[in-house]
Amino acid sequence: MTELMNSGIELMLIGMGIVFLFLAMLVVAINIMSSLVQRFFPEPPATPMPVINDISKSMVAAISVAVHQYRNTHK
Amino acid sequence: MTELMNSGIELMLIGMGIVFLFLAMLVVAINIMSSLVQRFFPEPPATPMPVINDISKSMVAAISVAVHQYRNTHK
Amino acid sequence: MTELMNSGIELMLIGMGIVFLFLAMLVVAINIMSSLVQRFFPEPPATPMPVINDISKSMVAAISVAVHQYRNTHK
Amino acid sequence: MENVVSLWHSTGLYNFTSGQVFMMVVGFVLLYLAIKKNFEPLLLLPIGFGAILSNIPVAGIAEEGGLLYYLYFGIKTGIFPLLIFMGVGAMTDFGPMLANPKTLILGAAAQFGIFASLLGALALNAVPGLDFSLKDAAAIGIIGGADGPTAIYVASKLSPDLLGAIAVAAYSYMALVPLIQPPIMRALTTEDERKIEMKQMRSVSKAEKIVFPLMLLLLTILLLPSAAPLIGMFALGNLMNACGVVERLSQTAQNELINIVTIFLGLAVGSKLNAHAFLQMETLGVLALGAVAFAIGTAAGVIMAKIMNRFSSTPINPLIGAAGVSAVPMAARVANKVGLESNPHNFLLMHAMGPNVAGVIGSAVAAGILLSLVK
Amino acid sequence: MENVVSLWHSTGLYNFTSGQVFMMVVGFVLLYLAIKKNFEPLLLLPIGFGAILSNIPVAGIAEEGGLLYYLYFGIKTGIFPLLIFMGVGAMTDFGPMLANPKTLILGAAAQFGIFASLLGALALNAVPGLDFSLKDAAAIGIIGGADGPTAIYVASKLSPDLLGAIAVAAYSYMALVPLIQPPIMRALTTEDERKIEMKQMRSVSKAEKIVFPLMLLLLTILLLPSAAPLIGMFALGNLMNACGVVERLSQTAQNELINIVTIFLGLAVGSKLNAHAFLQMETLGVLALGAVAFAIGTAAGVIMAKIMNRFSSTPINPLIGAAGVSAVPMAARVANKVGLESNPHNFLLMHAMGPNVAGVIGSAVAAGILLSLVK
Amino acid sequence: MENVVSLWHSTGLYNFTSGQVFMMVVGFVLLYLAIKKNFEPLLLLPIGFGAILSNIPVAGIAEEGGLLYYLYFGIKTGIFPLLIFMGVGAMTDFGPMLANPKTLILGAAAQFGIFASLLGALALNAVPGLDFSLKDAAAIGIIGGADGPTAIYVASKLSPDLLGAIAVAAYSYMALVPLIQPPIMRALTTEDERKIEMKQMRSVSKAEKIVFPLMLLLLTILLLPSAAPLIGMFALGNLMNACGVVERLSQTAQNELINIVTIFLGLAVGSKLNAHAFLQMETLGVLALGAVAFAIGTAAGVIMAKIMNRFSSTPINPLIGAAGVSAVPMAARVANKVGLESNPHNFLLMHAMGPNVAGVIGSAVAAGILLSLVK
Ligand code: NA
Ligand code: NA
Ligand code: NA
Repeated sequence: MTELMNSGIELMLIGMGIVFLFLAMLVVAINIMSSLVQRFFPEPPATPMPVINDISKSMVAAISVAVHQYRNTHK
Repeated sequence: MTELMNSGIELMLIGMGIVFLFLAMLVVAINIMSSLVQRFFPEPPATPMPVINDISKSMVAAISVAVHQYRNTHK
Repeated sequence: MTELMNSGIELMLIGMGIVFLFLAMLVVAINIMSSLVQRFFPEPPATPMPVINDISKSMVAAISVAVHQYRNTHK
Repeated sequence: MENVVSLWHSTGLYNFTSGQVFMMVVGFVLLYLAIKKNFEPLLLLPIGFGAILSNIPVAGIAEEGGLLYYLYFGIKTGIFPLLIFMGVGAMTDFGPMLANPKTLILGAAAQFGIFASLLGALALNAVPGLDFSLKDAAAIGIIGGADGPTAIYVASKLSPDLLGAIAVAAYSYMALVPLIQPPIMRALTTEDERKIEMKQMRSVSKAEKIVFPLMLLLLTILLLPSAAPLIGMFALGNLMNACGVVERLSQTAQNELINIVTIFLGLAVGSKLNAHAFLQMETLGVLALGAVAFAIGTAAGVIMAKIMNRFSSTPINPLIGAAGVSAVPMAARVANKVGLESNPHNFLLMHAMGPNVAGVIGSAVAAGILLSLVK
Repeated sequence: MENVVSLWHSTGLYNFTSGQVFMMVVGFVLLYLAIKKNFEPLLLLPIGFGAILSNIPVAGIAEEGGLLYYLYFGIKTGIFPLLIFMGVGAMTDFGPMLANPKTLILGAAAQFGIFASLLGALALNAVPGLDFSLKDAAAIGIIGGADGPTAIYVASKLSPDLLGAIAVAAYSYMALVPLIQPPIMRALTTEDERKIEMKQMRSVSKAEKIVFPLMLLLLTILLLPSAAPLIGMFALGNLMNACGVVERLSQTAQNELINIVTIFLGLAVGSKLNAHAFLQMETLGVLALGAVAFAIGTAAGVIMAKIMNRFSSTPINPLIGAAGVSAVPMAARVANKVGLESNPHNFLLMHAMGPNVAGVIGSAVAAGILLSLVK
Repeated sequence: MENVVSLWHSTGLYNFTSGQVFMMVVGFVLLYLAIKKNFEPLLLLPIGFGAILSNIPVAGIAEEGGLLYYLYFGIKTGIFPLLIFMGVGAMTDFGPMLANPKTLILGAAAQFGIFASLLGALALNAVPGLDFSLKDAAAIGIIGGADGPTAIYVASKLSPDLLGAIAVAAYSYMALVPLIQPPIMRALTTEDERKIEMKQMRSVSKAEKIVFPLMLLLLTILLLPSAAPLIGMFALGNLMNACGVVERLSQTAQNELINIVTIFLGLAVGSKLNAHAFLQMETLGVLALGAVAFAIGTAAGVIMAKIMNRFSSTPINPLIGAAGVSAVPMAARVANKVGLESNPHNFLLMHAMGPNVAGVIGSAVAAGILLSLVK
């Protein structure tokens, strides 16, 4: 039983160590990646007004078509 | 062959018996359940005007958003 | 190796032969079928104005319902 | 040259057997019925197409290693019919039945068609060349349940060889409900009975609709666990829809999932439409008995409704009894239509939906009984 | 007569064992929690229903040849949790985390709950009647990851017998996050700390969002290939969504496909809720340790955030550390809500989303470690 | 300590073989082509990702028990390509082809690319280190069919080891159609020919569109049953769409179902991109011959169109012959674009759709011939 606990403690130390190591390396990697991307592939500051999503955009299109059609059919 | 027919007839009698028994018990159970539900979880008499379904409701929302957006974009 | 090439050449001849034969028979079959269909199941010259697709049609319906409902709710 | 000969030997023309030709004609007839006559096209189109594919010589599409061979596992294991039943459950509204629970009795009565045609199948054994076992007879009887997935589930367990014929009969007669039922309904009712107007139904609360599938499942567990796979999946679908908290699962169950499974199930059923199993005297027996089952179920429902009308405090139009066979929602529409002929202001549709969905439960119960007692 | 007896012998009433009755009650409780209390209904409803179905006597729905028996293959092979993880990946927006990468460290700290409860499970072996192996302990610990598919994937590999209890605990405690976390968060922070406003985040470009999942996958491959199935499928889903060129695949992965698999996975998990495996002292241990795991993970995240706030140039509100346990997006919402109590103008939601999605990565990494080291 | 060592021994860094590294690079290149260059991203993204996943050391994702191992069954059994072909069938409109059936001949001519590259593969055996069997050569030739599911179906039956390379080549060259075809088209036609305007097409009735897939299936059954699985599923999809009575099945076949299967198929194809099978001289041969196949197919189509133009009563623009390779609808768009360069008022798109969809039939027919004759 003590042996099992020892395994558990070792697992905890190694485990948390790897988790921190892994995510810390990811932090470093992201920082490098972001600066590279921002330098070599600069982007216009995202989409300026993403007020309405794509579905609504196609809704607008669909509605204007539909309304148009509706008028044509019912006049 | 007669034996087979006998099995069949027995099956019919038992079968229809169980079907009636089962559904009759269900009738009783529903009546009890409904009265319990209506006593302990009374509901405002359902939705008063379920004239139009949910999809249309979200349509109304989507359309009003879309129309709004459309005006903003095209004025 | 020459044997393999011979198999290949034979395969090519037979293969292209069948492909042409098959599609040529299909041409004949289509011509017969089309003339039969046009004689025995004449259609009003397709849908005269397929300007707008089915989805938009149901849109028109949905919108008119929705608008109707919207007015009823908000007046 | 050798290749040309081997190619000729690999054509369908060279390899056709007369049985395959005949079964292909059956397949094309099913397609015709589905597309042109609008006979349950969602099922009969894939079934008909499956029949054609599985009878192509050389190709071996329904043999080991072929597509339909693999798809058939979905039926053999019961997975496909059960998933379809879940989707059907999600589409079913028990509101009208809960508002008027005694209509459940109509759904019970109409199952008489199942057992009557079971007996009929056994009686047909007197005809030389027919040899139905009790299992076969039970599988044939279930056609009278007028419920596709239930029929396929039972047939796959009791009599896989008859599965093709039974599925075709079940869906065909469901499509024929508007032709089969009205004469029987008119013959068994008087003009006055058909004019009976029924009381406006109370509205049913959401809580009742949530509790009902669980109650149904519980009763099944206690009394008839052999019906639990069918009723369980049906109740799951119904609960997902009624409870309102898993809307995305309910939508998927009654749309994409049921559509995918329907294509697969139809093709797999079609793969059982082979000459060996279908071109038998037995098939004629199945088709005849299926029609009988529908007719008797309809009659039993109507007669039970007449009896109930006599003893009930509120009036019951006997026409709605015919909807007890299930065949949702076709049978309820037929009841409505026949009612309107006698009384143009009498809308029976909602009243007929009660026995209609009760009929689904009734035939699943009957299926459980058959699966449990027929060994 | 014989048939009546055999029918009675085939009822549930005749065949019930007390264990089955108890497990059915568990199933109904799960349904109640799902429907009435809105506890992760997308999973707990199918799990609860699966528990009921699999404990029906006679029916054998979870035994060889039954529906749940077949569905369980999807868990045994890992296919279902991996497909769900792909869908979750497609729904995840790494924007907030990429804008403030150091929040990843919070997602690391919160995984302490996993290892602490692993130790706790081993310590519980001191209690007579409990006997957790290292594999069991690891599978229990992963509940602290607060991520359903990860927990199911790990449990199915390391301790299939505990799968039912672990999945139930994982989803239940995720639902309880709004109750479990706030007291801990308040206890470990001062009013002033909770008032801290964080700097507006920069916007993240599309290119960064495309490169990130690939980078994450690459790091996993290099360092921890045992986490590659989980992180790989997660990265695939995320890439499909971020890249914008396979919109239809991404939509299907995060809608129909994940819905279908969720129904199947839930039912299959429920099939592991049988008396034999569930009605053990071990289950109580699992439930207790699961709560401990969530609490410790929350505490570790908050404490790490306090430490980072001390050393960081820009202010960090310690509340967002609690979101590191994952339980997306519930934990982030809790952080936001507790923050608003102290400062009604302080919207922490977006800031908490960083550690929140980092927690998903963190627990997948921890899962890889456990799968790799626990033999 | 022991654990640290065992952890290090379980990293990818420790276990990488050079072959795996190279194949991962191949995977990333495919992702780059898919995302950045928009090369058939729906397929090449999952294929590329599958290549990466299957070459991760230790993880064993493509080995027995791994996700990709299970998904590969969908290819091995032919289920995935056939389901995709059904979806493609549901998306295909045969109207333009039915309006002008002689364009079918162009779809036949373009299949010359298949057989020419088959011969080419056999000729390449003269190069030391290359050793293509007749089966290999046939599987390579089918790349010239310019149709993904057909190529995968044939390769999985005749030459599974080359499946990865063949699928990659097929989809890559399809994406390169706008680069490969125009120079060949310009070289083989005069300016005047490219200016030819074609007669407005008649409209095709719904009945013709319903009958056509059945007629196509019937002809296949009679003459070439080995092509029946492919053409059968294609015809099923097409019929479901054309008949209009199973709209929900048709929509599911061409949306959710094809999307789900595309993800699975792509990953499974990727699992065949392992060093052992891919890093061979043969792969270079496959890539070279694939390009040759497309080029020869294009040329054969154009030349046939020139011949037909000479003998036809109505003018035929030879450019539409290039669309006969299939690669729907890319090749038709290319024909339209090249035509517009010479005559800005000449819209060939609809006219090119005829040979374009005929090319799909043509390559399925060729596939049937290869499957039937190459043993
Ligand atoms: Na019924
Ligand atoms: Na986590
Ligand atoms: Na082609």
